[in-house]
Parts: sequence; structure tokens; C-alpha cells
Amino acid sequence: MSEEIKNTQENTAEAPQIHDAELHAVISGAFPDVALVASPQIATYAVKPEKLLAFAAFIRDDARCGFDFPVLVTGVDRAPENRMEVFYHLLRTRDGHKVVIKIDLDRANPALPSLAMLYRSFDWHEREQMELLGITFEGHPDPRKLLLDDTYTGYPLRKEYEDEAHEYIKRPY
Amino acid sequence: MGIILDKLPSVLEPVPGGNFVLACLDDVINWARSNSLWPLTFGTSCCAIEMMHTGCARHDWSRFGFEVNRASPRQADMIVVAGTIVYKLAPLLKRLYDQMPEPKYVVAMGSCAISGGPFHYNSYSTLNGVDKILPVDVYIPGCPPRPEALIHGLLQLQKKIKTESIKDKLHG
Amino acid sequence: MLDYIFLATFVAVGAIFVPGVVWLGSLFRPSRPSAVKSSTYECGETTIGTAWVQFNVGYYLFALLFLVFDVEMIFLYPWASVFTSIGVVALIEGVIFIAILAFGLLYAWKKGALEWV
Amino acid sequence: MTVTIDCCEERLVKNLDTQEYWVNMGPQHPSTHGVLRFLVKLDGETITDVIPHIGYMHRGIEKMSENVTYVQFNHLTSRLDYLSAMINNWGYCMCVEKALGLEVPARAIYVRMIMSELTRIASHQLWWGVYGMDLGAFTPMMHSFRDRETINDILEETCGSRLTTHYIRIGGLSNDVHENFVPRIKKFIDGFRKSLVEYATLVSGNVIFRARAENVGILKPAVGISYGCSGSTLRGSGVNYDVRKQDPYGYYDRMQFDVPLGTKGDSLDRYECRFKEMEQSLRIIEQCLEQMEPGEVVAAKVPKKIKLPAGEYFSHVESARGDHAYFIVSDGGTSPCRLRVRSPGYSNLAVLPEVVRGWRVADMVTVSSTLDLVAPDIDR
Repeated sequence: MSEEIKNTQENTAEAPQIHDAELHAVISGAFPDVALVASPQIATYAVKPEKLLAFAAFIRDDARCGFDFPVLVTGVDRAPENRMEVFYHLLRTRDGHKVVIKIDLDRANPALPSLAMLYRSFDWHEREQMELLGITFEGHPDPRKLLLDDTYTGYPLRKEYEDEAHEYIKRPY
Repeated sequence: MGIILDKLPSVLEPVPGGNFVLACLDDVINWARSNSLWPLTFGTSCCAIEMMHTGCARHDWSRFGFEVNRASPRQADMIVVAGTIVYKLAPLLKRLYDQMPEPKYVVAMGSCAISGGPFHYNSYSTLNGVDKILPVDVYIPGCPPRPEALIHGLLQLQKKIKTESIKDKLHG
Repeated sequence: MLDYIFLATFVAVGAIFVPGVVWLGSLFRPSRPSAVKSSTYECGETTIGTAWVQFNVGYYLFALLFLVFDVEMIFLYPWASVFTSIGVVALIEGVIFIAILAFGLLYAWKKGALEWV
Repeated sequence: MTVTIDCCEERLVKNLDTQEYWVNMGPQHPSTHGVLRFLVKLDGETITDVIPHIGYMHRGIEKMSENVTYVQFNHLTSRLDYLSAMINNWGYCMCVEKALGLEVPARAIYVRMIMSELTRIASHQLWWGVYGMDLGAFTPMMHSFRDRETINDILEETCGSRLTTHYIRIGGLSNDVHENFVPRIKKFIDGFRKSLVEYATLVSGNVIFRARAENVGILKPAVGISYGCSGSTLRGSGVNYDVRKQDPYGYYDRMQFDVPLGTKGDSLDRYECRFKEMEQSLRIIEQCLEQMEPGEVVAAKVPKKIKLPAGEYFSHVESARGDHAYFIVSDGGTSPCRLRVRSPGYSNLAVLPEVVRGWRVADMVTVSSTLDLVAPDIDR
């Protein structure tokens, strides 16, 4: 399923620009099949859900990488291409270098392993993406709702979200 | 007792050894109530900061008797809804309002409390206007309204209280 | 006999005036009791679980100590009012009384009743 | 938890164990700034567990960004964390400018830095005043709000609004500074240095305050980093992470200022870090005033209809509460496909159960105040 998605990205984008050469060397050395993805500012690595835990543990614990500061978990609903992306932003507290892990998911039932036990901050971030976008994070210690109360049934951040009960007046620009 | 906007309508009888005041009971009760309205501390977002500034040294709403911020609704007379009310908070605000003793007043401060303000459109969780759940007495526009605007709004509330009468409150 | 009459009238006026004013107020106060109004206030939320739980015994010890010294305070009031008319003997009596209770406090302190858990 | 009294036999001791009960330090509470709800499990007075409930101020700003254009979204950033409105504006505008490759003139960057540091001082003043009020002293609030009014006057004269200033725009500023902007700031700096001494004697030196704040709520550095805390909350535990130093934006690399660090990570260290930060902000403003020259305040070619090329853009700034980041995923349209805001309070609050377990209810108020929480910043 994610094979053809990866191929479509490869040939459209030109060779991805390497932002951080020695980091790229370390990562491609340890994880040869993880591809660098074209992104204008930060080194972004596309990882498949099954390799995510190993990759994240490596990035955090390896001395040369040492990305210990969790910044963001973002779910992006690509409705037209019928797929979803999840971005993990990580950062090094000693010199501020950043890295992004990108995971492509199928839009029908987006699921990926949870990094809440590796980075405790992602506990809340993942719960929020769970309730706003409907992405299930397997192995999450406490998958309760965080921001919304239980009168919300749908997933508000999805593109086709409609809600009469909460008077959601859409006025696009 | 701050700036007295309108005198207490009463007749002063000079009597040897002191004075004798004749006033209608309504006026005395309204005069006492309007000059000692205790707000409930209920600030949610940016308007709460402006409410704090009104409570502090420079604007100082204690000149008009609003100074004592009560944390519990049991001892509060009015509730200044300062900030956005979302659907998760609405039932709680309604319960807080119900737990306040009579006579109680509601001031909707800021455009969020009046109509949802900047979050009126495109927000799935903002209650568009606190008057959907509470009977509002005074609306104060602004985002956030200046402390002077808040004081002006509260003085209008005082005028409104001065027109009340105990007979409709009892049977109303 | 006359003094008692003064005391009786003073108590009677007090007993009548305070509840009287409260009753007068209730005539003009609007009162609309409702179920929600009488529900417990807990920061806007409904309460969870009961509060009738067995809590720490340390509270009881503090209450006891407070009671002892509160009663001591009450005894000192009449003593203070007639202090000048009795003279030095009253001072010695008072100091002995307070010293005994201070010794009691010291014992409780050493016993560890004042350590907050 | 049994109480052992040596003079009684074992039997009496056994049935003295205590039960726990739940208490709501709920949305409407004097010491939870704004509407945060802490569900606290208490054993007597000792906290055995805290469950922070948030979402009472969740207005769905990220969903709103998908229906408004880039320019229209700018004013919502100052309503996110209204105490560092200017810094949020700058964070968002920097993200869009980097994506468009806009070159902001030097004077605009200097004014942005001055305004950001002024907002940081105003936010720390409010934090200091309300922290005193949380501990039961009403006087600090009066002092800090009196000084905060002078900053409000400066901001109002230039930006027109006291709190939710919408002054920093994509490509530069909305207008140039007022002519008595610089003299007023100089007068403020001298006056504020004197009142900083007054603040220190009023609260920092106060023995009751030190007893309540020293060694209370220890945050270990490793726990702080894993929970993503940032700002003075993390620097109180000795981790030297400040976006202005680690990932300098604007002209922060030209400024000489040091980052105050704590040692033990208790409430007093967090207090001292934030308190000394005010002094550093003054130094930055003075250096900016010297280096600033008159000139243009808006970039040359700001496109009328702003469309970011497809891709992911990230930028983060050091707001008064910590690392405030914007992540925009654009599919080439006039409004972002997805806009994610990292609010520092969100992670600072997540660490509270770790720090407060085992302490008393009164200590929880101290710890949650030194984390400097603002509800709309947490719930977005």
C-alpha cells in the first residue's frame, strides 16, 4: 500500500536536498531502506510504520544523533489523495538541530505504533491527533479524549467534517 | 464611596441632635446593592487580563464597589464572562450561574462572550454568544475591551439595578 | 439584683435584635431555591466519590490541642477584667496558670503531636 | 499509610490507615490561570495523583486556519497565548517569510526584537504578580500591574492595542514606531530597574515565600526534556535550552545576553530563572536601541495574494513560556492545508503529575504557578 505512494513521491520530486550531511550518513548507515524525503527546511525521513519504533529509539539513544527533545506530532489529512501523513518533529537540546520523521498512512484506518513511551511529551500530542483526526496510535498508554468532550462524534480536523450540533459555521475565504 | 453618579433620592429632616432621612425602601436597597457588586472570578481568555488590569491600581474598579473578587459563586453578585466560552465549558458556566444566590447579574465582556467574536466562523467548538445559556444584563464590545470600557459597562449595570423594585423581584 | 436585670435586658435585646433583622431581610430578599442551586459547589464540576472517608489522625490531634488553648483563652478574659482590682496576686495566679498549660504544650511538642504528616 | 504511635499495640495501629478521595481543582479556580481542571486524588493533604483535564478553552484555531488565508490567520496567533502576543506573531510571520523567501529590512527586525522583549517582560511581570497572589499575597499584583501599565502604554501608542497586538505582519511591521517610542522605552528601562530591586525585596527575599518555594516540586532534567518542557520551566532544572541561543532568529546572535539557569530544579530555581530573564530582556532592548537605524519597515515585494509553494515549513521562537513553534503544511493554495501550533504550556502542563506526586495541595499551587500556564495557549 505505501509502496506506490513512495514511488509517486520519488520521481516527481528532484533528488532530495541533504540538509545535514553527517546526520544523513549516520542514519542511512544504520537504516539503509529509510529514504530521505524532499523537504525545503528540515531533514525529513519517510519511515514505514513497522520500523518506526526502532528508528525513533535509534535517533534518541544513539550518541551521534541524540535527538532528545520532542517538539510536535502532526497528522495531516490529504483528503484528495486519500491518504494521511503523520510528522514527528524532534530536536537536539544541545545545538538545536532538527529532524522530522514522516509516516504515510492509508486514510481508511490510519494506524501506527505510538512513541508515547519513548518521548513522554508525545503522550498528549498523540491523544490530540487521535481525537481530532482519528489516527489510532497502537500501544498508547492512555487513549482517552483530551481536548473535546464526548458530545463530539466525528473527527473535526478531517476535511469533510460537518457538525450541526455545535453550530460549526463554515465561511471559507 | 467613589463617584456618586446620582444622589440617593431621599428627604433629609434636620432634627435636634442629628438628622432624619426619609427614603423609599426600593431606593435604599438598590443604592446598597448597586454600590457593592461582588464579581465572581471567572476569566477565561484575553479579556480576563484586561479585567485584572481594571482591578488593579491604575483603573481600580474598587472606586465603584466591585473590588472584592469572590472565588465561590455563593458569595458573588455578578459574573463577568470575560473570554471565549466553548461547548465543553458551557454546562459548567450554567451550573455556576445557577449556584449563585439571587439577585444576580451577568456582564458579557468582550466580543467572544457577545457573539463568539473572532471565533464565530470556522470554529467547531465555540459557543456563539453567552446569551445562549445565560440571561445577560450588559454587553461590553471590544476584543479585549479597554478597562475604561469595562468600567463604563459596569456603571450601566449600576444604573440598571437602580431602576429595579422589590415588588416584581418577589413575585416575578 | 439590679445587675442581673441589666444583664437580662442586654441578653434579651441581643437575642431579639439579631434574628429579627435577619427575618426582616428575608421579607425583601428574592428567594428562588432550586435543586442545582443547592448542589455542592466544586469549581463548577460535579463531585466525584464521597468526602466521608477516613482521613489522617493528625487532624484530630491538632484539633485537641487547639481546643485546650482556646478554653485557656476564655478563662483569661474574666481574669483580665478584674486584674487591676486584685493586684499582684492575680498576676502570680495568671502566670502559674499559663505556665502549666505551656508545659502541656511542650510535652505535646516533644511527643511529636505537632509534626504534620 | 499508617501512623505508628509507639505506645499502642499493633492492633490499634492497623485500623488507622486512611482512604483517598477525589477533589476537583476545577475550571473555575482562583489559582488555575484561566480554565484548567486538575482532578486531584488526595490522601489527607498529600497528593497521590493528578489528572490535568484541558480543553475548556479549545477553540479549534488549527481548524480555522484551513478556511482563512495566511494574512487573515495572523491575528489569531496573538489570541493563542495572549501574554506573548508579539512573539507569536513573529513566529508565524517568520514561518511564512522563510517559506516565501522574503527579506525583512533590518529596522523591522530590530523593532520586532524590542517588541518581543517588551512583551516578554510584560508576561513575566504578570506571572510574578499572579504568583504572589497564588501564594496569598495581594501586594505583588498591584506593583507588577502598575509597571505593566507603562508597557501597555508604549505598545498601545505604536500598535494601537494593549494586549492582542497585531503589529508584526508578514513582510515587516504594520507601521513604523511612534516618535516618542524610544524616549519612552528609555524612561521605562530606568524606572523598571529600580522596581526590579523593589520586587526582589518584596517577594524574593521574603522568608515565607522562600519556605514555600524552596525544594518544592523538583523537576529532574531528564524528565523535563522527555516531557518536552521548555522555557524557564526547563532552564530551572539546569538544561541550557533557549531558542534564542540554540537556534537564533532575527539578530539575536548579535546580542550579548546570558541565559539564567537553575541548579536543583525546584520552584525557587524556576522563579529565579524567570525573574533574571526580565533583567536580560532589558539588556537586549538597550542593545537593540543602539544598533537600530531609521529605514524601511516593510519588505520590498510582499505578494498581494500570499501562496506558499507546496511543502512543509517549520519555525520556532522563544516565547515567554518556552519553545513556541509553527508547522505549516502547504499544498500551494491561499490557505494552509494544515497548520500545527506547538504551545509551550501544553508540554509544561503534562509534566505536572510527575512533579507534584507526593507533595501537598498547597505545594501544587506553587508548582503550577511556576510552570506559568495559560489556558488558551494550552488548548489552542
